[in-house]
Amino acid sequence: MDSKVTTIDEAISTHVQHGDVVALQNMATQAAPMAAVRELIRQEKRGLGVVVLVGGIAVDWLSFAGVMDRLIGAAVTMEQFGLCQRYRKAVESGRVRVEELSETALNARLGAGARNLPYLPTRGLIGTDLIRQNPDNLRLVEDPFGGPAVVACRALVPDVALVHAHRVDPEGNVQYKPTTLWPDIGIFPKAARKVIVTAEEIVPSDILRRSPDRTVLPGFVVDAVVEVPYGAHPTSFFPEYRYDSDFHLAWAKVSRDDGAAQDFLDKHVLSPRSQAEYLSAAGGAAMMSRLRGEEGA
Amino acid sequence: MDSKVTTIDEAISTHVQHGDVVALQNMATQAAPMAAVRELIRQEKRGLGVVVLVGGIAVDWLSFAGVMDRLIGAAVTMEQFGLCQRYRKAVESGRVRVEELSETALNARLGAGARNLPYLPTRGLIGTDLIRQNPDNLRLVEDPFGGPAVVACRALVPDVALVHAHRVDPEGNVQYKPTTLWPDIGIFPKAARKVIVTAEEIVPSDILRRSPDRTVLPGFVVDAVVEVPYGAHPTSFFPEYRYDSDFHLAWAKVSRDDGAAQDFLDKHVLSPRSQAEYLSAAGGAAMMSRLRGEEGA
Amino acid sequence: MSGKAHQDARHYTVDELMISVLSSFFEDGDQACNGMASFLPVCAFMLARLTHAPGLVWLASATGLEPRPAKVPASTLESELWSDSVMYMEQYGDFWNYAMNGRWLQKFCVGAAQLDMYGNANNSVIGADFHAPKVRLPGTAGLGDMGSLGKLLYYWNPNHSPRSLVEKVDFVSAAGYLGGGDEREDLGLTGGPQAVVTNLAVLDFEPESKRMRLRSAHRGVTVDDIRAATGFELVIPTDVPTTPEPTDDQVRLIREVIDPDGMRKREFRAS
Amino acid sequence: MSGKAHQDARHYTVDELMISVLSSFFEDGDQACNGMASFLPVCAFMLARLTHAPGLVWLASATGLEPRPAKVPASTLESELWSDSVMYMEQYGDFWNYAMNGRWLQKFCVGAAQLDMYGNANNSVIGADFHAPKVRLPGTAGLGDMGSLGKLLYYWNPNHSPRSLVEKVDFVSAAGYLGGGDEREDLGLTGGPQAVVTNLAVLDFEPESKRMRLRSAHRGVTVDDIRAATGFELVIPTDVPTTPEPTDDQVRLIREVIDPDGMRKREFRAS
Repeated sequence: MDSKVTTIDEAISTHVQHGDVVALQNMATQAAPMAAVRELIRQEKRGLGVVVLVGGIAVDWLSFAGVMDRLIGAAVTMEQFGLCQRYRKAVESGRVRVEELSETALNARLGAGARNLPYLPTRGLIGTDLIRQNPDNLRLVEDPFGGPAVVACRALVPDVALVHAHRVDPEGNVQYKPTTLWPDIGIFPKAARKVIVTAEEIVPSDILRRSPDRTVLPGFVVDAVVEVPYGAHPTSFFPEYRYDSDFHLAWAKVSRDDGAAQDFLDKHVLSPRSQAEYLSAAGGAAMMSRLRGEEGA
Repeated sequence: MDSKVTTIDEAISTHVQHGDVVALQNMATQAAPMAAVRELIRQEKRGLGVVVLVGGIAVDWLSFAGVMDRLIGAAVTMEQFGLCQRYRKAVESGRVRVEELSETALNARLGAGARNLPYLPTRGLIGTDLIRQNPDNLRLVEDPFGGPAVVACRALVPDVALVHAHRVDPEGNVQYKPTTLWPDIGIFPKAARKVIVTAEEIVPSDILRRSPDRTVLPGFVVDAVVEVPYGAHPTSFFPEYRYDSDFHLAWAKVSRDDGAAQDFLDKHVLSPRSQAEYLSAAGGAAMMSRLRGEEGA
Repeated sequence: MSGKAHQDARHYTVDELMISVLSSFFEDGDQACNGMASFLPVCAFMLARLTHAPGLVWLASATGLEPRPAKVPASTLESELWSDSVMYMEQYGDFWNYAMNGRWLQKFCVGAAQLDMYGNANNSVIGADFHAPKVRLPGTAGLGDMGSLGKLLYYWNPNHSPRSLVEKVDFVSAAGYLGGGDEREDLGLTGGPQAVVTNLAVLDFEPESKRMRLRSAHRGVTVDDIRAATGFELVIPTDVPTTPEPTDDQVRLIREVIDPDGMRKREFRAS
Repeated sequence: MSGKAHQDARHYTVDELMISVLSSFFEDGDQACNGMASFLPVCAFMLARLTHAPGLVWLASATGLEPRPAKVPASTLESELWSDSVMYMEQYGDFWNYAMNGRWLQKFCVGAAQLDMYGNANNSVIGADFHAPKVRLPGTAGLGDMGSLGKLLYYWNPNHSPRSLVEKVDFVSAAGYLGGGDEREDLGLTGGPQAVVTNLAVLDFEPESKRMRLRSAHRGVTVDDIRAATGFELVIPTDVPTTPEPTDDQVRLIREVIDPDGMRKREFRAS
C-alpha cells in the first residue's frame, strides 16, 4: 500500500505516452479532469485518441492544440455555449478522425474491455449508418437462441483513464459526495489499463472508512493520485461548484479566431505554472466564490 | 403516483400465480424477503420456479412445502448451518429440477432480461459441464471479431421479484441504509416483470429526497409495497439485525425428519396470522434485541 | 394584413404553442427523460405534470427522478434541474438497464439537425464524406439508441426549413422508418417516430407508407407555407385542422412558473 | 509410537499448518477475496497481511475492501468480517467488472467437494444423473467462473481422502486442466489450479501432463499414507520434502489475534 500521491506533471509524464487512447471523464460542461487536460497540452502530447461520452471544452482545446488525432465518443458540444468550433474544424479538415458511437455502443465497448470479453451486444443503433461506418468495431450478429440479431460491440481498452473526484486517499480509493454520478465513473476507469485520479482533496483512508458505501473505485486499479482543488474548472463539479459561464463564453467568443484562441490558451493553459496560478488567471477568489455561491452549496 | 401500499397477503395473491418464475433476493443466511416466502407457502402456491444467487432456508422451506418445482441459481446452502436438507431431498428424488448457473452466467441471463437483449456473454464456465447440461440457455458462440469464443447466456425474465429493503415510499422508491448491497438488488428486480417490495418501514417520499443517492430502485418498476418489520428474519439484514442462529440451528436439527419439520413449519409459517405473531413465536422482543445487540448496531 | 394583426393578438408565442402540443403527448404513467439542450421537452414535461398528467414520471437529465426544480435553469444538464429528486440514477449501470427495455421510459422527446421524409434523424455530419464532412454536428449521443430500442419518439424542430426537413438525411444517426413501408419492422424494430412538432406545424407519419404527413397547421400558417418550408413532398390530407392552441392557464404556467427566465426561447433563431 | 509422541510435541495443529502454507501463496500487491464458509482462506489472508504481505489487498466476501475485523467471526459472509472497510463493492455491477478481468483479483483460495487428477472441481452433484443425483451439493456459485477466468486457484481440503480426491469428478463445476496436457490452453483459458493444500500434504500440478503431483508431505505423514488417501495415482517425485511448518509467531497470531474463537476448526471432521 505505497502512496500513489504525485504531481500532475509527474502523473501525466509517467502514465500517458504519445499515441495513447485516453478515456476522459466529461459531459458537455460537467466534471472534466481539466487540470489533467491542460497538462496533456503543456507536455505537448501527440497522436492521442480521446474517449468521451460527451466531450466539451476539453476536446475543443485538445483538438486545437494538436494533442489528439481521433475521437471515440457519442457527442461533442458545449451545450448552451455552442458547438466546439476547434474540434469541428479539425474534423472537417480531416485532421481529427471520429469513431462515433451511440451511448449503449460506447458503454458496451468499454464494458467488454473492463470484463475481458471480446464484445458486448446492444440492440441500440440497429438500422443506423453508424454500424456500416464502423465495421472494425460494430458487427450485426445472429442470436444463437433464434431471437433477434444484436450489434456486437468490440472491446475497447483505453491506455489510461483520467478522472476527477471529490476525494481520494493516498492508495487511490475514490469517493464522490452525494451527487449524480456521470457514466464515466461507472465504466471508464474500469476498462482502462491505467487510471490517474485528480481530486478536490486527498484525505486519509480513515475518512473514507466512515462511509465505505460512497467509495466508487478501489485503490487497486488506480496508478496516480493528485490533489487539485477546482480541478474541474471551468466545468461544473456538483455539489461543489457550477460551470463557469463567463469562462465558457469567453472561449466560445475567441475560439473561431486562430490568434485569439492561441492567446486564450497561452493565458489559461501554457502560462500558469500551477493550479493556483491557473485559478488566479481565471478570476481567483471572486470567481471561486461566485461558482460555489450560485450552486447554493 | 397512486400508493402501492398493500398487505403481504394481497401482494402475493395479486402478483404471484401458480407456475411463475420468482426471483428471490437471498444469500446463504442474508437478506431474504422471508415474510413474502412464508406467504407463498400459506397461499399454497404451486409449480414455482425460484431464481436465487445463493438460496438458504427460504429455498429449503419452499422445497419442503411443495411450492417450487425448479430452481435457477448458483448455489443453495445455509453456510455454517449446513446444506438445505429438504431441498437436497427434493432434488435427489427428482421432484425439484435444478438449472445450475455460475454467478456470471446468472447475472448475464438476468442482465439480458433487464436490457431486452436476447443474451449476454460471459467467459466464465468455459470447460465446465454446466454448458453441456444446459443447451437451452447456454451456448458457446464465436467472437465475430476473431477473438476467443464466449458463452451466450439466454435472457431470463422472471415473472416477479421479491425483495426486502430498509425503507420504501408509497410509490415504491426503494432505499437501503449504508451497507453492502447483495447482487440481487443490482439486477433481480430490474429483470422481472413485476416487483414486490417488503421493507422494514414505509416512509414519505420527502424522507427519501434527503438522500436521493441512496435510492436503488425507482418506484416506476415496483408493483406492491408492504411494511414488514424484521421482514428478513431469520436471515440477517445489515445493519439492522444479524441472522438468528438459534432459529437456523432449530430448523437444521428438525429438518431431516418429516414430522418434526412439518411441526416447525406449522408453528412458524402456517399458524402465525401476522408478522407480530410470527415474531412472537420466534422469540419476540428478547430475540429482536439479541439480534440487534449482537450486531453492535 | 388582417392575418398579421390576428397573429399579433395571440395570447401565446410559438414556443409556448409547441410546448403545449408536446405536453399533450405525455400522460399519467408514462416515463419521460431529457438530455442536454432540451428546454422545450423539459417545459413540456413540467407543463404536463402541472396540468393533465400529474403522474407523468420524469427522470431529469436521465439522472434525477421526480425532481422539484424551482424553474427551468440555464442548462438542462445541470444540478438545479434535478434538485430535490427522490433518486439519483447512475447512468452506466442503472439508467440503461431501464432505457434499453421497451417497458420503461417508452417516450422520448428530442431534436435533430436533420429529419427526413421517413423520420430518420441526423445529428452526425452534413456532407457525403464522414471523415471530412462539410459540417461536423455534435453526434448521435443517446438518440442512436433510442431510435432502435422500441421507443416512441417525439421530435421538436424550432426552424422548419428545407435544410432541417430533407428528403434523405446525409447520415442516419437514429433510425426512423428507414426506407419506409415495413423496412423498420422487418429489422425487428418496434416503436419509432410518432410526431414532429415544428414552429409551423405538427407532422406525423402515414401508417402504411410511413411517409411524413401534415397533421395540423399552426394558426396563421398556410399549407403552402408548410410545403415551401419542407424539403420533400409531405403527405397532405384533404382537411388540415388548425393546431390546438395553448390555454390561458398553460401560457401562464409556462411564463410564470415553469420558465420565467425564458430559456425556452434560446432554441429559436432571432427573427 | 515415537512418531506419535513426536506429533504430540508439535507447537501447531494441522489447521494452523494449512493456514500457514496457504498464506505463503499470497503476496504484496495480490488481491484476494473470500466467499462463504471460507475460514481457512480468511485466516490465511489475515495472516499474510500481518506477516510477509502487508500490502495484500483483501476484498472480504467480495464486498468489503481492506476491512479491519477484530477477529474471524462465525460466518465468512457476514458484516463483522467487513467491518471498517474502505469500500463496499456492489456485486452485480461492480465486483464482476474486476473479477472477470484477469488483471485484478488474480488469486482465489477455495474448497471443493471433489477434485480430480487434473484439478477439475465438483461442487454440484455426486452421481451420474444430474437431475436425480445421489447427493445434491451446494452448487458451483462463483467457482464455475473463477475456473475459466484466468485466475490462479489455490484449493484447500481438510479431509484428504479417495472420496474427495478422485480420478474423475462426477461433474465439472469448475475447470481445472480438463483432460490434462494442453486441453485447457486449447480452449483459450489461462491460469488454473496451482496447488491443493490438504490435511496430509501439499499438491501441485506437473507442468507438462498437468497431473496432480505431490509437492510436500506434512511432518509425520508418509508418502504411502498420502497414496492410500488419494483416489488416483499421484505423480510422486524422487525427493518429497516436508511441508514447511508454521513459525511460533504465525501460530500465536492465528490463535490469539486472528481466530481466538477457533472458527478455523469447524471445517475439520471430528477425529
